[in-house]
Amino acid sequence: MDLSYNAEDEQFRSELRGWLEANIPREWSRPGFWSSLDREEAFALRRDWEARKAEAGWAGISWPTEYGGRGGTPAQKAIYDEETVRASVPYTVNPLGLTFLAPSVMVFGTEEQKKTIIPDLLFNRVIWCQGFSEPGAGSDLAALSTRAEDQGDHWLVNGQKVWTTNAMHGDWIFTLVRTNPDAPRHAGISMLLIDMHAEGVEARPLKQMSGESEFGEVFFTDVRVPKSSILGPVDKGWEVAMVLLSFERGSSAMGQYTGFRRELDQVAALAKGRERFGKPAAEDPQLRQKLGASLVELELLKLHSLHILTAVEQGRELGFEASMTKLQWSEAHQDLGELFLDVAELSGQETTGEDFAGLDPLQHSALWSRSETIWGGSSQVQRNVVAERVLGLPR
Amino acid sequence: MDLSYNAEDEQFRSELRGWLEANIPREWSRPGFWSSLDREEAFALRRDWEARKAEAGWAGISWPTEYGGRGGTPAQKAIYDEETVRASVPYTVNPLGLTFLAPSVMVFGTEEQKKTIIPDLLFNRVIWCQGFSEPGAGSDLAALSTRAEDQGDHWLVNGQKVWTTNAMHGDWIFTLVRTNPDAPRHAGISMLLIDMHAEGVEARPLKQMSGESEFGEVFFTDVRVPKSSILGPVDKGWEVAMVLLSFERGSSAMGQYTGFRRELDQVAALAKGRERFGKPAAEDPQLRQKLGASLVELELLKLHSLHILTAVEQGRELGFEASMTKLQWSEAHQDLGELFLDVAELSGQETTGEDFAGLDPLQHSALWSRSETIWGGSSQVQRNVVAERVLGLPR
Amino acid sequence: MYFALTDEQRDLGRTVRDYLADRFGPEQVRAVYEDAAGDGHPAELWKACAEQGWLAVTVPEQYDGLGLGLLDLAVIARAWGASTIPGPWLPTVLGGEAIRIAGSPEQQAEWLPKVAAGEVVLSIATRREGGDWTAAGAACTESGGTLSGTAAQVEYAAVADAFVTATADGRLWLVEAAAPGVTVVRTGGLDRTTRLATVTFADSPATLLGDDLDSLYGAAMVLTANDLVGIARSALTRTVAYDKEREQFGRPVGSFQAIKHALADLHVAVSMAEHGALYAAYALDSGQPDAVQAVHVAKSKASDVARDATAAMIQYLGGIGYTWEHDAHFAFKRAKREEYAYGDGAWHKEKLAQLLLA
Amino acid sequence: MYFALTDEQRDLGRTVRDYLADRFGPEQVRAVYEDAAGDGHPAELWKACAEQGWLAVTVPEQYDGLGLGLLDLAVIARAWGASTIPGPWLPTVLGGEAIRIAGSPEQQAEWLPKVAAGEVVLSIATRREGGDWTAAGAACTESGGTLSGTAAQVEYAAVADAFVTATADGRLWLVEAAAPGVTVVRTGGLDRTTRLATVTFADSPATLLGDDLDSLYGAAMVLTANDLVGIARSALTRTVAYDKEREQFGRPVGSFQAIKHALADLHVAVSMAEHGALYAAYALDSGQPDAVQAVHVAKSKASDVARDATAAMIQYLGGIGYTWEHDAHFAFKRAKREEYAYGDGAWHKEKLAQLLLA
Repeated sequence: MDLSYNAEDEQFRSELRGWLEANIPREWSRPGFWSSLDREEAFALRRDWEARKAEAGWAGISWPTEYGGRGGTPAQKAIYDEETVRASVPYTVNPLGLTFLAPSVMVFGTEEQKKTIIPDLLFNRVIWCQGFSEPGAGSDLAALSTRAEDQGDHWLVNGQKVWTTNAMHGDWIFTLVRTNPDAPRHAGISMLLIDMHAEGVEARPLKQMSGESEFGEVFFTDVRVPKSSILGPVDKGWEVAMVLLSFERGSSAMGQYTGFRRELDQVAALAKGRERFGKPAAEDPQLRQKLGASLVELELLKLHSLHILTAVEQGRELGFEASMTKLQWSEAHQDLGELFLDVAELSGQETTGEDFAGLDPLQHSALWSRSETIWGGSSQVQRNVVAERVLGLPR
Repeated sequence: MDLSYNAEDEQFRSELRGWLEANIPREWSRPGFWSSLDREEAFALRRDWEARKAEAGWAGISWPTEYGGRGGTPAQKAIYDEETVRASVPYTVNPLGLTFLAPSVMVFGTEEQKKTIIPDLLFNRVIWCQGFSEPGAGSDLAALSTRAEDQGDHWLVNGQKVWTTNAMHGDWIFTLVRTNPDAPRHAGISMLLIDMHAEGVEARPLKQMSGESEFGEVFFTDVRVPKSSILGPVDKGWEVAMVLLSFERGSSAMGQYTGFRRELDQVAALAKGRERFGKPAAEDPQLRQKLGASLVELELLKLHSLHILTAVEQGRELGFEASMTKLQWSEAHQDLGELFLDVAELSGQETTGEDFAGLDPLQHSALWSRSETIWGGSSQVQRNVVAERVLGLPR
Repeated sequence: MYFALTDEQRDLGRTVRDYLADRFGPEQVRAVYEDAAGDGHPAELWKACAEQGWLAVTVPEQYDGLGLGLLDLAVIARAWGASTIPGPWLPTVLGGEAIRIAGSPEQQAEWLPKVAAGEVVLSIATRREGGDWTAAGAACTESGGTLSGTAAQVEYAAVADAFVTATADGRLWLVEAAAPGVTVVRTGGLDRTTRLATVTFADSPATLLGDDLDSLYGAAMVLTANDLVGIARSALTRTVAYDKEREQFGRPVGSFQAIKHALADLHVAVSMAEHGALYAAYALDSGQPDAVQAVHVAKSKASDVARDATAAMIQYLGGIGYTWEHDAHFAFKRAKREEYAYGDGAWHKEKLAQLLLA
Repeated sequence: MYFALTDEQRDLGRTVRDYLADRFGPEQVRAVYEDAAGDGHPAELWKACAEQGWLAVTVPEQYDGLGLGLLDLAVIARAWGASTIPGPWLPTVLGGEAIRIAGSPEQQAEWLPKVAAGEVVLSIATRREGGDWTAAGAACTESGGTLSGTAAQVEYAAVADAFVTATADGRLWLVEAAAPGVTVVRTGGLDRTTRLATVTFADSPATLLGDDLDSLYGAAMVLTANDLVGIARSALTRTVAYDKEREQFGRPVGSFQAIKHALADLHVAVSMAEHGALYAAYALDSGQPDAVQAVHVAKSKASDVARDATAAMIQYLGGIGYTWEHDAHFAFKRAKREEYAYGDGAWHKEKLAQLLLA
């Protein structure tokens, strides 16, 4: 075991840190800055920032240089995740495109697709959505019913997608559609790439219980999609999707760790500052236990990330450890949300603002964390995966 | 709601209390008395006591008078359970016979069976075992494979039973056996009554992790059982067993409550007396939380018992509430066992006696409570019952 | 000996539920919910409360009340929780209880008929932010018959006609909203089925009621516990119903054993919490020797189980339960707020430890 | 950057496991277990420990040791836990660590070669019953170079040649078992894979080692954590294996989703505990700035997960796991004892809260 990074990686870290310090507007780390902006304003700011960052060479960290990436090591990617969160860089506006689509295009894409899609992602010129879930197909993705009919020179797409991140900002969407309704469930599915500005595509915001609309719905009504706008072979979309989703597998959770750890520090600070029964809440032994427990789970998440990173660097087969990572971070984050609410107690139930709907970032996080054990494979689905694929328990 | 008992019930309570005070040897409530006896000695003492109690009319509290019972109300049965535990009366040596067999004989028995079996149970002259579980048939009782072949004038029984309470003291055993191996799983089973002193019956103690042998195994090798020694019709043993097990359903858990509540008081006293980090363990906020939590669950068990009792008195259909009762008491008792170990900490890990195997009653209880979520329908089986039979969730 | 509601109490519960189903269903709740700036005090519902006698339950008959007990109020509170009903019913009833418990005959004669008739809205303003709201840190200090201090998270303060508040010696006081020096500043709430405000008293003239803060809190804890078990039972029932129908992988979601077992455990826990919430009301009504213990048992279990049942509802409804359009979050957020109101599970368990170790 | 054992460490682990599988399997463990009156110190196993260098791991090379680190010891401790191995390996190694950390060169030269060669058995006798074993309440008081006091739950005291004990100022002392005033009274233990005793010192001559009780406890916590994760992993593996085979209702028990999910959660928790236990050893070895935090994380998680995994084993093996004849209770009871040894989960979480809130 040796947790020191090599000289090259440390060099990478120090260059990145220097660039971030020089380029991140100071006001970004001011508490409340981001929540003071309206959603559209914030989105535009984040989008521009990412383009600038890419121009300076700080994008596609682990992508091969032939695609314009930096060709960095997994360790550098982890350093990048850590440093950007630490520097209060806002989360990417293009997570689905960057994490899932780009590497999939590298594997399955035509030359044309590689040439257009990847650079646009690198410089954040096109925001991609993912169109997988449907009202009748959540955990059971293969139950999807959005149809694409072969009309000779184009596909005619009808159906509805739901839980679409960035639906209202999306330019394009990679979508699973049923191209052969007579085939068995997992066959007859294809992965289409659809221009969200095309006729017949309608995106609607989907309001969550936080009052925000992180997700949306996308409706397809007689949308004409060029035959070439498909990723991978016709009717092989399920296989493409499985490979696509596997790109999450090797990704470390260092970013989540760094972010959640900062939240824990904020909760600890709140506990010190907030009086309860005439004493600081931080002196409440029950809250102390929960603070300690949260620290345990987050530090273990960090170690798990290092373990994943090591496995990737050593070229070992990762298997289904992504399910373990997801369980660990999503459940730990949900517990952290509860802890915040316990510390804030009744006053944490108050909201602010003219419309009485203003949420503190930790309030928002506590509510949002309730969705994290559902999307991207619910905790129940992840436990099935761990039980069957890792432990080998019978189906 | 009115939790006062009526005058007749209160009269019953005061008579019982008076009789118990006059008749229970004082030394029985001395701490450590029971654990100071060897197992056989203790058993003999308990057996004699029950006979004396029956002679004084304090047996078969809720049995009809025609069978020699007192014909008491459910409330009187609950009072009886409460008062006997409170008075440190040891638990009956004949639980299976009294709770399950006696009422079943009243329903299914021949006149001859009623005339012999019930009085012997009332006066504790015959100790009954239950022969249901087998090595291959635990939660899945219907998988049993002990066979009884029809030899014209008798059944020839071969097979093995396990988890048999009182196996080493049993005189007779009511046993599920397969009388028709070609019938479907639940058909072709009969309930035989077998003399454990008969040739070919061998009982062996089964040592538990506590070092005690509360359970045993019973082996049948070419045992000849008279054709008349059957409860209910041939091949209808499954139905007989279901009715038999249902007699637990209406039984209140007042006895468990009273016993566990006393254990909790003992744990609380231990916490006050035991120093930890230079202060009484009772000042440890984590232990206080657990003490409070245990009190919550035990008091709710008591209320649940009153609820069951009310339903029985009002003649309401109980359904599958016995599964809820079992889950509540067995899980609460297991948590109480853990709480004791937490309070006692490392010193609670020490044992005493010349053979270094002597267990404190609370140590024994903590270990024993691990079996309580397994026998009599594991917690998993009970949750299935609650989910399917009470909530109506699909199988 | 019977541990159950009387037929009359069952009828009362049915009447309340029937009314709500007919006249104040999910749509009406949602209307209040969406109107965050509104007062959260639907006039029609209030009128019904008055007409049906739901504000008069524990008001003595001589003051135009029904002269019933906390157990009857508990029946209403459960129905209220089950349907996440907004409005100042609970704080008004509690205000009335304060006057009934601690007030003089004159004060009772002045206020209780108005409470019973729905002519006044009352609220409880005893909690000082960060203070020991149960006693020493109560909201106000007294000086020559006037009170000063600040109470936080006061329910429906903006529509209240008078506040019950307390001083550190455990005495209860009544301050009219229109009195000099009373300032009400609304805040929002995650749980929009209620309305919150901070109430400041500055040398405000006050009427002394008497010195039984503990009894008031006993009633508040019991009724909140009953609201919570109403929420919990309703959340469980809705989850079971949804999971029976919702199919994934070709079978109902509710046929998956991991979900079944979680729901079974919740059913046991909710049933126990129901027992506890009812018994605590009975115990206070009839002065049982274990009444204090019963209150702590009830609020502890109800707080924990409502949190767990509503969280399970969000999880086992899948994404739909997390949307604004679905009502699941009404229950989730109401349970969360009430978990902390009048002491959370940990607080009550500590109190129980004190009793056990005494 | 790599977070993994080295090939050499993996080889070490394999060697230990192979040896145990061949020469000290379940039968040998059971023999010790059944012989409650015996000393629990199998000669052949001890000889192997000496021959294989398992007692010499952290002993510096100049004292005939291997000069390796805590992480290498952790590899052995995990194997020890996995097979619930009896004998005084751990207390002897810890005694050696006390001398290595706090002793003078002369003391090291005198004792460490004997530790490495298996010529002495040492034990840690720092815990006063009910006292604050971490410091102020340590077992002994000193007077003119002699120690007096009583240490509870001392492992393998009856076969120890010398004890490491502590005074309230945090200084560590060495007392030979044969010294005047030393009394060893054996007690039994629920966990028969170790042996316990109460050790009393009465004006017993002692040698001062130095003042690093905290470092000794750091090593003790880390090695106990590794023993615990060994237990936990082994319990989980055995449960999974049994539930794959055991059929009820015509299908393997392990195909029931409620059990699958419980085992999946345990797999995640055990894996995390493994990370934590290894990292803590590395952090102490290499003096990482978060080493103290790492130790508390490791022992907290390991304590909790070993308790949960062994309890799950009892439950999911069904009745068989509750019998004396099955080995499941060896692991269950060892996990329970070690949960409390050197601080349980709650104790370590409180320490972590102190760090977080500092």
